[in-house]
Amino acid sequence: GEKSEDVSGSQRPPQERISLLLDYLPNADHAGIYQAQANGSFSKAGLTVDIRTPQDPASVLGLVASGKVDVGITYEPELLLARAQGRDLVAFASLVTRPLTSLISLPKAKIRSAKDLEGKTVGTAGIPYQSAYLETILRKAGVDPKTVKQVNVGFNLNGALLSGKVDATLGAFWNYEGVDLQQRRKKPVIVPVNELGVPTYDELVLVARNETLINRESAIRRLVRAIGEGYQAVRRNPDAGADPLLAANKDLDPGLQREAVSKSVDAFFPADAKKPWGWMETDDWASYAQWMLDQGLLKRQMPLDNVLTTDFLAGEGAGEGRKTPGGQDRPAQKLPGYRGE
Amino acid sequence: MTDRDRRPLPLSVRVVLGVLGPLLLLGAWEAYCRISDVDALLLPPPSDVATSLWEDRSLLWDTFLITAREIAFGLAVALVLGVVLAIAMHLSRVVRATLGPLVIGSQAIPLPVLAPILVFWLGFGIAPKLAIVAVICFFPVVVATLDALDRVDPDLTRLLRTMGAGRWQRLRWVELPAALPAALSGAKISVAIGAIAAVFAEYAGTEQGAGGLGHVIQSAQSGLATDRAFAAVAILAAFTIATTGALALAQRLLAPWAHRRPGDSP
Amino acid sequence: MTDRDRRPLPLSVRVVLGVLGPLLLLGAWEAYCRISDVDALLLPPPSDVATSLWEDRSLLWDTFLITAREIAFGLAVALVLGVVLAIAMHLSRVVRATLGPLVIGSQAIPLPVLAPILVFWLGFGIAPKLAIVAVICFFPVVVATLDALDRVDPDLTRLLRTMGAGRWQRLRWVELPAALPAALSGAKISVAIGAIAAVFAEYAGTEQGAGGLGHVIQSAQSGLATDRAFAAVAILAAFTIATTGALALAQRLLAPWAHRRPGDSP
Amino acid sequence: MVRRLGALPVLDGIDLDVAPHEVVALVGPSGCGKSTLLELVCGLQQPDAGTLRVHPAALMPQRDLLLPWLSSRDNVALPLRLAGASRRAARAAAEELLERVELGRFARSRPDQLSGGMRQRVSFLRALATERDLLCLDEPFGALDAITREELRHWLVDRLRERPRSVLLVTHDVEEAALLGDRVVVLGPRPARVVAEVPVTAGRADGRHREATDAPVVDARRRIHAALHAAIAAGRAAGTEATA
Amino acid sequence: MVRRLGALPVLDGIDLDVAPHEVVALVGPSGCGKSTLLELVCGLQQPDAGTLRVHPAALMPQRDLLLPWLSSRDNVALPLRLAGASRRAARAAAEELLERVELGRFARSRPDQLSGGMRQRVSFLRALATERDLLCLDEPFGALDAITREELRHWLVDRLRERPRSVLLVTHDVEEAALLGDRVVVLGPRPARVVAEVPVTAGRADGRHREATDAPVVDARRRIHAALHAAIAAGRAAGTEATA
Ligand SMILES: Nc1ncnc2c1ncn2[C@@H]1O[C@H](COP(=O)(O)OP(=O)(O)OP(=O)(O)O)[C@@H](O)[C@H]1O
Ligand SMILES: Nc1ncnc2c1ncn2[C@@H]1O[C@H](COP(=O)(O)OP(=O)(O)OP(=O)(O)O)[C@@H](O)[C@H]1O
Ligand SMILES: [Mg+2]
Ligand SMILES: [Mg+2]
Repeated sequence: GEKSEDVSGSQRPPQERISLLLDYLPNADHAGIYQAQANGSFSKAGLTVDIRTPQDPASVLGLVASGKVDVGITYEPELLLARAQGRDLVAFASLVTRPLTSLISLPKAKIRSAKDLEGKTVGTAGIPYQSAYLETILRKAGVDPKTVKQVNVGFNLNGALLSGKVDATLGAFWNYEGVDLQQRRKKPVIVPVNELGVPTYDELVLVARNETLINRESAIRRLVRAIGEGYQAVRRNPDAGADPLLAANKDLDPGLQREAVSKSVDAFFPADAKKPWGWMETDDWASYAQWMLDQGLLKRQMPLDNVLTTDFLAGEGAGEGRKTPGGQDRPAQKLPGYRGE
Repeated sequence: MTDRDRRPLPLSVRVVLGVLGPLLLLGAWEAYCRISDVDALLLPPPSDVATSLWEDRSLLWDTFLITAREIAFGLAVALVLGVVLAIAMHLSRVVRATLGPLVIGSQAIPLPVLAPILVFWLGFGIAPKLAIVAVICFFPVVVATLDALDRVDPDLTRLLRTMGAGRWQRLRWVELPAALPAALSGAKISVAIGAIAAVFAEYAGTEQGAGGLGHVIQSAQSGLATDRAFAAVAILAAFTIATTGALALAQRLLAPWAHRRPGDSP
Repeated sequence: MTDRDRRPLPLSVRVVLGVLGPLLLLGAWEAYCRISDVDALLLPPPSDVATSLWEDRSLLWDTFLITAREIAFGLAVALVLGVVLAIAMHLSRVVRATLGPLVIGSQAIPLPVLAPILVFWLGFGIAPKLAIVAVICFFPVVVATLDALDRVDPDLTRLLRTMGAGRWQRLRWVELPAALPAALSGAKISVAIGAIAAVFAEYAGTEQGAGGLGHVIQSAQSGLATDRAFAAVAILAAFTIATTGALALAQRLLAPWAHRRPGDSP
Repeated sequence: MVRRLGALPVLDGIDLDVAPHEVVALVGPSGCGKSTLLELVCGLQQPDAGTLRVHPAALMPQRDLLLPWLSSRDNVALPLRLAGASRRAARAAAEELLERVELGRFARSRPDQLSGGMRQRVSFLRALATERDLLCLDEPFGALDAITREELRHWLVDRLRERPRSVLLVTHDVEEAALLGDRVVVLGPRPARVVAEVPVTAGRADGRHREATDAPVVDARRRIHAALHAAIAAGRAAGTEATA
Repeated sequence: MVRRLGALPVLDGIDLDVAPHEVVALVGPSGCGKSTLLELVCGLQQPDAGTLRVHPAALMPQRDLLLPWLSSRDNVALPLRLAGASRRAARAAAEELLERVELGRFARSRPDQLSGGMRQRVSFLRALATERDLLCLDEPFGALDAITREELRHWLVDRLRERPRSVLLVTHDVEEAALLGDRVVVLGPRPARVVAEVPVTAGRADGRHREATDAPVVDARRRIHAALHAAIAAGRAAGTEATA
């Protein structure tokens, strides 16, 4: 990073507008962002952040790619898909560093391991790569996928589960639907997909156009640092972590969100404590991309060195990986399983 | 059964019955929730919904105002556009043949496909919501108005032509008044679906703090607070009933000749 | 402008214009996509959509058949229910006062609230889709039919009563034929929104392999294959245009007296 | 018996008896309430006050009120079908009637394809086909040319000989009233009241039809005309709202 | 000039000249095509073949064709407003006309609140108010009682004296044709053809109105009646489709 950048200094930098499109409705995953907004991290960084909510997660990348918003929150698999289609979008920080997507069932379905899914009905959200998770999980457990009935229940995973119409769901988040089921004392059985044989990945990442990263490098850098501070604040005091989120969104259920925040705190930070907030593990991305390729979700191989950068992160570790987002002066990264384009 | 049976019931009786119907439904619903094993997450009992109506009243009221504004403006746009388009299609066979299929085809575009591009064009403010409400609501107005214009007794228009009336004069004196009752009937359909249109419109993305009841429903549902979602729906339903009633009244006031009471005439 | 202008254009001209309109739109759209900075994820150029139409033709065709079946059956249910309900409300003032507000209020229930409970009751098969399509489509039929029944010249019904006609006979000989053109106009509105209703219905849950175009749209969108989503929409739009055209034809055949051509009569 | 339409008292205390098989012709100034009276008698309207025994009656209304969606054949067949006849039988009967008024060629035409006089004939047939002991005709031949009118008048009289019924006939044609009525009731301007009753004494023996030149007819015509004239003049003089 | 409606030739080779300020009365069997002819002349219908110079004409159609959403006042005022008059001026003129036919009280009534004869008068006024050199009247007084009818006839003649125009008058009343027409044209059964022309020689000097008993009128009546009778009989004999 450019060490000359001083964001903690006493002189107020000029306020710069930046628009941030969430992945979905505001929720516990965004606790740090609202924290940063509430405790002044953004304004200290000289930023006015317009937080926007999308119609559905699928429209985020399109709006970012069109330049309608500067920064968006999306999912690692979606970013990889968009990259494969030639969109010059780059992940520059990870918001949730591990999978939230889980296999969830209720005790009466008696599903203790993936093996027990045989002959059962599983509800999914109708997202192609999540269907592929199910397939991978079943194959790993030695279950013939044909014996499992898959139902697309759209936006309605918990409803389907509670109505007894499905025995398990795959696609709900452990820190959200899972927490809700626990609060309802339904004693759900929750297993994140990475514990079932799906390679680990970053559930939520911040993305921007490559162009934006180059042209507004300083603003992005300050944004990342400010959001990082927000999540740090959440980690320091998880009990109060959800307060700004709840204050800004009166329609949220406080009990659920608080619990979700405290359950998720660890997932907001990299597993390796030495890495800064927002860190992405290039090797993990590579193996996840390889998995997508194997599943036929990605149609072709592509070099990963343009997909993500840790160059904007604060503190030690910043600057590893790529040097500058658009430059040609960095060594091309050879990633496992990948040849160049 | 006599003529008397076709006269409307006294208002008081109608109000009582109109309240009774929903009450019966609520009773059955409450009973169903208690007896059956349906989870409150799927179908909260009316008592829960009532509680939520009361507890969240300030949130619901504020967001209702936002939604009501979206419905009102969106509908206004839809009505104006719909009537103008119907007239244009009525006046020109070329416009009709060219735009007809497009107008019908436009109805088959699901919102999730349309919304992102509207947001791209119009931003996250109220504009894309108005556009969505208008897109959903203008079609019934177009179809009903155009059909009614087509059914106008051609002898009346031709008679006006013998009086030297130009195209616009014929429209003003014959075709519009003749088509008015049916056009209002189309408007009634539009008003009723206006609420649902606004809900979908708000799914299209909002600025912080600017979400209406649709936003409440969406976040209540994903926040798994179904009772609040139903409370928001109850408000929308009440609003829809009120506006439709107002339009039915307008229909009688604006087109009295089309609503002769039995026994009025020789 | 003469009478000739009110006669429909020759079919060939209409077809040419009907094709020209969409073609012009497609041209403008393609140009827009190339010139502006809108991303293909939001609005794919028509050429991409055409490619997807061709490449995914077998998937699109299979799923189209599923959706078409949902639309057809759902509409049939909606038409029957709608007409029956309109007649019941027309015949009995008590039914009308009691059910009226409920019927209107029902239109304000957004699908995302309704869908889970329908799935709970009806499962993931075709039944909940029929129910959703029917719920969305029956309202225009009810309103248009009821309004038309109310506008029937009361002298005609009363004349039939002097001939000794009972309630049902009056309905059969006077009120239904008189209301038919407007009821069909309501049906036309329903058909056009039938496609969108089916799409939403499929969002609410489908068994693997049983998904129709709605499912294709949903998974194409979340799989960032917007061009395929648009291809599915194009098929739906074409289907809607065709069915609406068929209904317009039915309208002329079933109610010829309501569509006198200019110059037909003395 | 009182009938108000809007704020206007239209009928007020009319007393009218029709003897079995009698033909009563009603004559009165335009707008005085003749149609209203006929519709009250048939139950098409209801009195605001007073009692009125509604007779089951066959009505031919002034506006023809043909059903636009039915062919002339089916319009005429309608009362038969309502009375329970099969579609075939009713249609056959209707076609026969249409032949009689020389509309056989137009059996399948819809009302909007007929001329004014043709519509009137269809409506007339429909009333005739309604089997009731009282036949109410509101200006049945008003839109017909002189020749057709005379033929239909004769035909009506013949039919009444075959199957006698009471007839209440509204007409603005004084000659027609005298030719058809056994008794002519003259109404005054609104609110309609009976101002004169003119019995027509010309006989109808041995199938002969009355002629306009028969002395009793000429005499009745003169008296009806005078009564009508007097009623209208009186109405104007009294400053009651005039009705021409 | 040919006009077919459906498969039926209604008019075939009619040749009709109306001299300036002449009143031509058209008489013919019901359904022969009189209304069609009038509507062709006014441009309400278009000929299938042949040419026809459409005259700007004021038309009073057989069905009154009043606009249901306008009061009688506004219906009468309509041609004035179309000609550019202000709403106030047009209404004032309309009200004056309505007074003349004793409908002043009903200026604000909608057509469905009027009796048949009242509607006919409103429609008549509307045609009169249309400033054209040719006035086409399709059975203008068919639904009026004898007294009102006579008064309106006189009033019409007076108005034509004030402001002379050509008139094409369809009537089924032979007497009326003789009383009003300068020339009476008798049409035969469909397809309508001119079978006789009867000039009426009774004068109209010094404001006097023709009387039914004037010798030329009586004479014309007889001749019209005979021509009509002959035409209908010939039509039937020729086995052409009869029209009563
Ligand atoms: N719906 C109504 N509202 C108010 N007044 C009405 C209504 N219908 C009829 N009238 C009035 O009732 C009176 C009588 O009407 P009616 O039709 O009985 O007259 P009529 O004697 O048949 O006249 P005509 O010979 O012209 O047919 C008229 O003055 C008319 O204006
Ligand atoms: N739309 C139509 N389709 C077919 N035939 C029609 C149509 N309109 C009118 N006709 C026929 O045209 C003929 C002439 O009609 P028109 O109204 O001109 O007669 P008319 O001389 O005015 O008769 P009347 O004296 O009864 O009013 C009639 O035989 C009628 O059946
Ligand atoms: Mg009358
Ligand atoms: Mg005619």
